Amino acid sequence: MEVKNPVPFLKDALKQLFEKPVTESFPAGDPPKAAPEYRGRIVYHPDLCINCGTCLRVCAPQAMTRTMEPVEGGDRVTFTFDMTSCTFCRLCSDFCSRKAIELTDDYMIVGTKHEDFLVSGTFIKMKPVKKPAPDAAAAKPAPAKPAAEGTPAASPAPEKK
Amino acid sequence: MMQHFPILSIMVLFFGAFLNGIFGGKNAKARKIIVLASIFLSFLMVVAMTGPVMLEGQIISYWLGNWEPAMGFAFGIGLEVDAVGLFFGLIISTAVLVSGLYSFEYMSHDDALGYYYTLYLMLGGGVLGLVFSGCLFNIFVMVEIMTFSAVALTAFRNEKYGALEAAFKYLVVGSIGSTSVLVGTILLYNQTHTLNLAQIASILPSVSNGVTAVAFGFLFVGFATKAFLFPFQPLAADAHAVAPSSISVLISGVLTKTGVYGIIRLVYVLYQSMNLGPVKTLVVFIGTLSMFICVTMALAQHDFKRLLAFHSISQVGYVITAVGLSTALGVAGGLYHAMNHTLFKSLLFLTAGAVLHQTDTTNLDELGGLSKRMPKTTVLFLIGAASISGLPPFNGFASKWMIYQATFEAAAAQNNFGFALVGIIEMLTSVLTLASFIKVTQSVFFGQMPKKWENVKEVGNGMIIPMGILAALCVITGVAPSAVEKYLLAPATSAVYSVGKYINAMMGEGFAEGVSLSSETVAVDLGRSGYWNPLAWLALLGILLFGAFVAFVLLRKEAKTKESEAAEMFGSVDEKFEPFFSGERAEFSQVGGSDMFWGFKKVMRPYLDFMHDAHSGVVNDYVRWAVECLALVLLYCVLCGL
Amino acid sequence: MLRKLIDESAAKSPWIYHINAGSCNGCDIELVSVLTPRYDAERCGFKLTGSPRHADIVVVSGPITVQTRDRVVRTLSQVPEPKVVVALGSCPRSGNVFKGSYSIDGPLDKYCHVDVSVAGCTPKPEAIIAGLAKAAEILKEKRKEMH
Amino acid sequence: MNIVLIILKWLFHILVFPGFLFTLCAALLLAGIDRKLVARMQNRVGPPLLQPAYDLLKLFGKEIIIPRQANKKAFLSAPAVGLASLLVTSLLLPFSASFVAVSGVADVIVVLYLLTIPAVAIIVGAASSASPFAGVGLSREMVAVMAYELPLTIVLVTVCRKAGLMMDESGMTFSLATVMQYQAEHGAMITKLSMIPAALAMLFIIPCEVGAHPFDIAEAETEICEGTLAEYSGLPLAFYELAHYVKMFILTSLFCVLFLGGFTTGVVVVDLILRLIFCVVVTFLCITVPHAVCARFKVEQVFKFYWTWVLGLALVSLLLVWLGL
Repeated sequence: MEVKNPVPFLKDALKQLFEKPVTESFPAGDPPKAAPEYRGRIVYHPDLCINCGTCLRVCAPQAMTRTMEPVEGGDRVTFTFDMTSCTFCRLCSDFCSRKAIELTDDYMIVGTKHEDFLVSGTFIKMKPVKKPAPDAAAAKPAPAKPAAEGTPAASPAPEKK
Repeated sequence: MMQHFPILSIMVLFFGAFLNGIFGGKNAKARKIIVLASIFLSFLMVVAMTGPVMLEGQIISYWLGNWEPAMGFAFGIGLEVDAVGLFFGLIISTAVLVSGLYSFEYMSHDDALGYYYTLYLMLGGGVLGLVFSGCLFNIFVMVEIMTFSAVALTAFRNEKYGALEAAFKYLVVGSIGSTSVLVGTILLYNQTHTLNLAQIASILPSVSNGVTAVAFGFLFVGFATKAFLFPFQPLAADAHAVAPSSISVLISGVLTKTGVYGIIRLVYVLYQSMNLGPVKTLVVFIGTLSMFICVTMALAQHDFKRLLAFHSISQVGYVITAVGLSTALGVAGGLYHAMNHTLFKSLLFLTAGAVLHQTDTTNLDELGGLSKRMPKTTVLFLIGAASISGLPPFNGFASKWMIYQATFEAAAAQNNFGFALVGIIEMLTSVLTLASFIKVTQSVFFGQMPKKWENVKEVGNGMIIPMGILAALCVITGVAPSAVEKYLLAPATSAVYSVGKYINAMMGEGFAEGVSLSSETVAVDLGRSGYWNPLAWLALLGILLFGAFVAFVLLRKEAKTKESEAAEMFGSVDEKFEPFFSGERAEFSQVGGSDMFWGFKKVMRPYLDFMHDAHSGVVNDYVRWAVECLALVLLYCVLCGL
Repeated sequence: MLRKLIDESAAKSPWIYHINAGSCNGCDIELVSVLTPRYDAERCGFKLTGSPRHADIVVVSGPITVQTRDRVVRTLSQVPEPKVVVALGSCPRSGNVFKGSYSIDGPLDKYCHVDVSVAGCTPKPEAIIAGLAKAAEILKEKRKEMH
Repeated sequence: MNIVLIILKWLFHILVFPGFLFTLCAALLLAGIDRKLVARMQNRVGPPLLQPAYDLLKLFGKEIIIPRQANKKAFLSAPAVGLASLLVTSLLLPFSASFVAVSGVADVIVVLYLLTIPAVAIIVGAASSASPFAGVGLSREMVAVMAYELPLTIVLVTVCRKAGLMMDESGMTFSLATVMQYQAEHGAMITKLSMIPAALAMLFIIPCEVGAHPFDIAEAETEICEGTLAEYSGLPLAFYELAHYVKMFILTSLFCVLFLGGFTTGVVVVDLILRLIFCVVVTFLCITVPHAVCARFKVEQVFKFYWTWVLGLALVSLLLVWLGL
């Protein structure tokens, strides 16, 4: 029989019987603070956002949705972050040039309804005053795209290390 | 009138067999009338004898042809019914009656029923004749009658695989037993010049020599063969597995009892040697071996009836052990257990027969889940299983309790550590018995049901009623042990010890005093066995159970099964009430009989392998065992100089 | 009286049955860590059971894969009433990074009503405890509705 | 009038004092203390003392699911039979030499057999639920019964012999009251050198008979999904849980009767408190500590353990007693 010698465990157990338990007091008291650099619930600052859409591109689980409805002088842009879909990888925050997305250390993301998990913000993106020609705008990005995609793919890779 | 009852109760059965042989072959109605009439008449006559014999303490003696003893010598053939004989007679006629009632429906699928009932009545008559006989040679004759009819009945369903083989084994090894009874009888006749039991009993203690010791050995082995004690247990297993269940009842409930009866007569009455250490050791040793080895063999079986067969010998081992203790409590416990064994083992064999009748198999690995289709049989089986495992309040518990107490008190009184170990083995055997019946319960009646038994039906009343009678008797004898003790056990135990009275009843007043034996009825003190008062206990259990059920009823209203809601929620009613299968769709996955008790089997593997190899199924091996055993017992008897 | 006592104790002894519906094992490990001395969910009466028949709270982790879908539904149906379904982690609610994969047939809401969700990838044990406590409260409400 | 009084006394015994109510309360308390102590030995806070009661009450309110393939009658009645026979056992255990609710002259054997009925009830219930997990579980349960029953028998015989040598002319007693009487006169069994191995063996037997943690092979929830109880829910499950707690109390109580008797004052209340304290101590030694320290055994390990070490201890004790030590 390969039964482990129980004596050391017995010693521990008897010692611990008279020690103070290590259990956190949480459900009774306040939840403890998360570790530094913890990635918790997303906070979105619509006033800083410029609607560049990078976050949408980097988000692997497609946790955010953007709705745009035209209003006078621009678009009403609504970003909605679904916490039940998020992997908390912080790529959106890292890629956000204006620091409009922030991951707080609030890990208590518990709810009963779907709405409990939505973080959203709305702002109005004003249209540029001077409009470019519609056909030029359609033609220009086409040749630029391969280049734009090719360079980031080649260059950030060494930087990561 | 009453003194003719012994011979009439036997002859009614034999005459019934004769009539049935003539008229019953073709005519089912005549057959039924003849069989019913003879078994009922015989049963009533045996019951009628309880009045004078059990209650008033008389001994009924009967000389055939009125050939009474002359000049102190018994010439004629005598029948003598004392309380022991009648006790076994009652057991036997009850079992024969129940088996007969059961046969009518059970054997309805078979043909050649004329032969069946003829043999069956011969068997009953032979056994009844054996226990009522007052003549040693007649005992041999009856042994032969019952053995040969039992062999023929074992082979009755000869279309079954193994039936002829089992009958052949039984015939060969059983003949060794019968022959050794005959040899023992011849040797005793040589020494005492009489065949009358009473007269032998009066002469034997004074002529004890080597020849009588050898005769003792022969007779003991002969009766042990009839009780299928170790090492004759494989015969019973083979025979039971193939014999019709109604015959299994007779083989296990009745034939084995003749062995027990023979041994009791032999050691207590004929030789009066039960207080000798070597005899006690021999009887207890054989009993304990049978008890333990057969129960472990039973654990390894995967045929319902084979399993029951091994248990049958294990329980007879209890009886023999208790009888071998040579205390009044031991004898009473042994007799009580003998009776209970007939009741519950017959019940179990009949339930096995019901299963066999409805499904055509007794293989534990094939059966399963029959409780949904055969609820009555299941309840009856559970009563039988609880009785044989000795669960209170059924009869097995009462008698096992007496046996334990007798064993431990004998151990304490004689300061015999061996007996203490025997007592512990008895308790262990009881647990192992429970284990093997758990196995049957799980793999026949509970557990999952294979598809092919979907259409199995409950057996008819013709089979339920005989089983119900036995189950009721199991409960009654378990709940009222004090009544059983007062009216059956105390007289029978007293009769075992009152040898002088037995001799006088046969040979005339004053005969026993002539050989310096007291003819007084020996008062038996069973006072210490009256401990068990199950009624008070049952009342407690009843009240608590009632409370539990009230709680059930009250609280079930709280949480009703909302099948319809579940259906709405998940779109399917079915899954909720399927067995939990780790989320898989439930499928047939029964834990079969042979897969159970893994840890036990793994640890005991060397022992079980040894036993498995020893039970080779080859008749030559079994004959070798029988002869070796006979030789050893003879050697032992001569060495100890009984 | 008895009924009230039963209602009260419904929240005090929620037994948990855990279904892994294709989870990456992260949430499973965190769920077990809830029972460790540090978090000790047993002091609120939580206990992991081995059979759905004993459970009050069913914790589902993982996106519902095609392979596990039927098993999850079947097991959920085998839990006696009153019961509460808790979606542990982001996956059962949305599919998380596996969203849209050919092997995913989520989310869990398609098959049953999810009472409590604990988001996070994986949630911290404290969050799980908070979620389970909320589930226990819902259990009590459901128990009250039963009569 | 007299009969009414007797019946009332009976009912009081059955329903209140050593019977139903008291046993239930004591068992729940004991179970609560056990869980708390295990938690403390594992360095955590642990559930409240009343947690077993909460569990039971909650189970009362749950739905009862009866699987379609199950035999309904056996499925529902098995737990009640098991619990009832345990409660009957509680009536047979004497609190002091003078106070026994239902006295019998040979109650040791009755207790031994009554204690197997709950196991049989669990097995029959499991068998009737037609679940393969229950099938595996009942097979394991029976192996455990076979494993501990042999040493348990020997321990009981040893105690009976030891007490009977002095107290009974036949040299053997089967009465628990006599065992108590003996200890009141000659000091507790545990103080006798020859009885110490038997007491140790009994300490090993109790957790297996109860089905407490290192020996809970039949209900191993991580391996075989609660095994024997896999299909039970709601009230029947509560009955089984209750039977589990009551068994714990009864067996520790039996240990107190067999080995720690004799420390009695004659005042029922004081005896009661004393008995409860002893029960807690015995529970701590034989159930709580192994639970906190050991991992679950395998089936054949359990069997081997009981038929070698524990059996050896019990046999040593029996031999010593038989030699008159």
